[in-house]
Amino acid sequence: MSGTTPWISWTILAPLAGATLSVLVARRAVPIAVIASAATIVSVAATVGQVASAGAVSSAAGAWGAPLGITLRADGFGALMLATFGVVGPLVSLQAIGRRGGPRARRFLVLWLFAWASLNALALSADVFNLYVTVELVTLAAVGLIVVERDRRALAAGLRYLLLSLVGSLFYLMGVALLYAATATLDTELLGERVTPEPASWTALALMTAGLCLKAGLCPLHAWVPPAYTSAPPAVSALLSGLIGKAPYVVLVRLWVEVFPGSLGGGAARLLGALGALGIFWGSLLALRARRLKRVLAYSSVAHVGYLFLFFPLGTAGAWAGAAYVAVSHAAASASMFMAVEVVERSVGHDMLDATKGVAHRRPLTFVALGLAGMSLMGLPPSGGFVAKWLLARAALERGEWWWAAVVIAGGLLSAGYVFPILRGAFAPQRRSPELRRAPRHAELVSLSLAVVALALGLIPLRLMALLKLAGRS
Amino acid sequence: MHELRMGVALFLLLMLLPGLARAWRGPTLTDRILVIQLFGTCGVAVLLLLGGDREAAALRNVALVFAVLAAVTVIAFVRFAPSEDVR
Amino acid sequence: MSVWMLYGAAAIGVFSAGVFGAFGATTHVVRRVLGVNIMGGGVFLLLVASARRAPSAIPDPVPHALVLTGIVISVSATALAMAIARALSVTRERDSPAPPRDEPPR
Amino acid sequence: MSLVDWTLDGVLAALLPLIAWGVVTAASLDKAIMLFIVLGFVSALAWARLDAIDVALVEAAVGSGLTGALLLSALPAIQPRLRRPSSLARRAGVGALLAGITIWLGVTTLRLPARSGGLAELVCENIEQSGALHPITAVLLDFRGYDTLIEVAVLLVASLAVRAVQRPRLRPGRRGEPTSEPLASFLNLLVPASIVIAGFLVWEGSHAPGGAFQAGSILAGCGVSLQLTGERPALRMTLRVRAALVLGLAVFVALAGAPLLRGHDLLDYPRPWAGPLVFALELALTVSIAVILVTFFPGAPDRPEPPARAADSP
Repeated sequence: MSGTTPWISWTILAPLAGATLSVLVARRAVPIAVIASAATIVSVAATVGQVASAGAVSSAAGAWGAPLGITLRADGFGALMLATFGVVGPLVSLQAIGRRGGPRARRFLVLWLFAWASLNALALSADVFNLYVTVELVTLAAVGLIVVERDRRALAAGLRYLLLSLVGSLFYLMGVALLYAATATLDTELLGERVTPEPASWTALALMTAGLCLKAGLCPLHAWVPPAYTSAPPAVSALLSGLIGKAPYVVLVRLWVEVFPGSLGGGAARLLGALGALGIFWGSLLALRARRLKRVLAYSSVAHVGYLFLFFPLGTAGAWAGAAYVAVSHAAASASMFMAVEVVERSVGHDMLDATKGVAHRRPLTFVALGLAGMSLMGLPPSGGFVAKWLLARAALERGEWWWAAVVIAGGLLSAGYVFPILRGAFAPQRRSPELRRAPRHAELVSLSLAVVALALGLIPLRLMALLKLAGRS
Repeated sequence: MHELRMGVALFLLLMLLPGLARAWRGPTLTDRILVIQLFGTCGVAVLLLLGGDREAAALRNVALVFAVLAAVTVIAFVRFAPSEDVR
Repeated sequence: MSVWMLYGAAAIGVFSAGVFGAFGATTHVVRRVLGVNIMGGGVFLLLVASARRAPSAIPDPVPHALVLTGIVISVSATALAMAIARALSVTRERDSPAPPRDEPPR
Repeated sequence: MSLVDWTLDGVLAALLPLIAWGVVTAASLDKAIMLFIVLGFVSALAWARLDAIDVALVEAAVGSGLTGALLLSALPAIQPRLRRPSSLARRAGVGALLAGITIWLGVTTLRLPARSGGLAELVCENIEQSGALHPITAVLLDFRGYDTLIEVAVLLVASLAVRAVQRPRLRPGRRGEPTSEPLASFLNLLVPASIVIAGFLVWEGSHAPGGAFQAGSILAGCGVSLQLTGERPALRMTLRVRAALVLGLAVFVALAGAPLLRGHDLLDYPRPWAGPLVFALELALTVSIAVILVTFFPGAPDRPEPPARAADSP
């Protein structure tokens, strides 16, 4: 790849270098993290620009190239995920910088930089074993983030998440072993050419899919999700639900679209779709019954993972655009909601559903953020969530499979059922103004900016769609 | 020569089975530590036998590492295992 | 039948035992971690066994390198799991006033 | 292949799943852990039989030795909450599922192509241009060096996370009981021997089985022994220790980033320098891996907290 600047590699090396340095110079961790984040954002923006103007960009690590070496490849999908990580992640991490760099904030920043590097690496990797290694880095960094406050419930949730994740990874790795034994390559593109319909490949696909579904929290394998998302610090929950939870899905899509394109829309894909639909209903029902704001958001994340899986049975370009849009808009909306809940919890002292009472008047920014992000979660126009669901439903109707569209619409109605109570509490008339504690101002601003991003995704969908089409698949 | 070495290696490997039975039945921590020691020593011997022929002389290095780390394991076992088990 | 098949079959047996340890046996943290490590051992054995199918004298070095990477990763994960387990046991109920809503993995 | 060879392989291949099964069904945890360590020994023999000498080295050091010690490290803390078997229905369900998976995977494995060179030939063709003459080192640090870069990051993240969850008051090293005479003399022997062996293994790595991970884990084994016996306190996060922790990753990131500045791909070592660069990288990695592995262990064995009764009673 001579001639063009290798921005694609810097998106991984810049956060890694920043993380390394801030471990070494712990006292200056915050400024180092800020500089590294800025460098990473520039690299991400440049990579996305290259992809938008010239199509897929790639770089062969060590100049070896497949099958001997590992290739980094940014296609439309990769660029889209890079952009998502690069917008939502730094915004969420701002809250740690706002805390003036206590030891917790330093730990958070270092682990986040590692997580960011691994997420970017995951979005760019075109090698099934390298994907395993990056997924493990994502997992360990995520567990580190969950347990960073050493709270007992967070420790228990982190341990559970770690163990289940490891089991999932090993199923995936077993699949990698079978694929390599059958085809002597690990590169996704070469695998796509060499994989033949034989027992080893199907077994590999099944093992890898099962492992990744466990890690993605697809219903009924979602039991680890609520404890992890509710006991971690809010900023970590925002990262987990918004970004890190999407990582296994990215790998899964690479697998199904690039390595096994023939299986999209088939029986196994329909099973995944059905589990997705189950997740939409079950997650939404549990969210309806939940009494704590964080639980509502955690179950809502389970439901949104379900939408992502509707892509597999449909398998069309339209469905793909819809699923990718769900991923991006949920990342922004969910992170915004978690940050807003942080403000509410800090102001009121708890996160029960009625905690939002009085927030509308005293914390208008947070209320606006809750409203805008809630619109996106519900799929009301003109939000990113609306475009996502509309694309999915349209793709289903185009294929004549109306039941998937019905699932999408029913899921939207159910989500209205659990988002409205959050907002309604804020409108409730109050005899006397409740005593509010000081809440972090920057968390309010972060939450609002993320909510605006979620909304903007619905207003400027065409440019993103152009990026998606460049993927040139499905 | 190869046959002889492999034969001896096999014999040593089979001799581990009673050790395994002792490990399974215990009942005391001391039994288990001794089994680990036995496996360490036997492992070194088998590795040396395997490394004796072929071009796999590097197996002797493995035997070396084996010998060092088996000691670490024993130390860890003595340190961490529940003390009430030592009878 | 060749040697690699012998070890390949053994690898699957080891992997299954590991799955049982991770999911089915007593639900204790250390047992689960043991199960996960054994699952990994099964996968590694399959990789190394399949590398032995090479017609030449030298086995395929790539799976060996993958296994080395895999072993190091599973040690890292094991270390983190054990550290959290130790921290949990030290933290006891005393440190968290409210009873835990989510049961720790047993 | 003679009959003796076949029998040897057969016994090893039969022992592995048997011992693995023993680990997951053993009635007590210390028995399970001990069998796990034994499993490590037996797998090291299997790696040796399969000509995977590097894997055998790492397995002997990291796989069974340090992992076994790690599992043991949690034992005193968790011991009280032992032996809660899961329900019979769950066991039966998992058992049936497992039988299915085993047969299915077994059949699939046996139907893999019987002869396949994999990438062996390609590795041999390109090894002259790589930074090492030993194929596995070449794959680890050159052909698939990017994997190893991420893997070193995994190690460092695990180390940071372990430090983060350790209770602050457990961090300063507590000196254990006085070391007994034979143990002391053993340690006196162990330290210099480990350093020599580690140096030898790094050197070997450039042309024969060996390398940073093997050497690093030997050093770590020595460090852990000193720490467990109370000879040395647990590592404190001084600047020197932090520098040692990040050295490997820092050198790796620098080696990955430097070619980018010259318009090449990442990790594209300037070819005449590939050998020395890879060797320098190995040295840096050895230091970091040794220190990181030591940080995985608690300073001294955690004892469970004294029962809270003492504090509660008036």
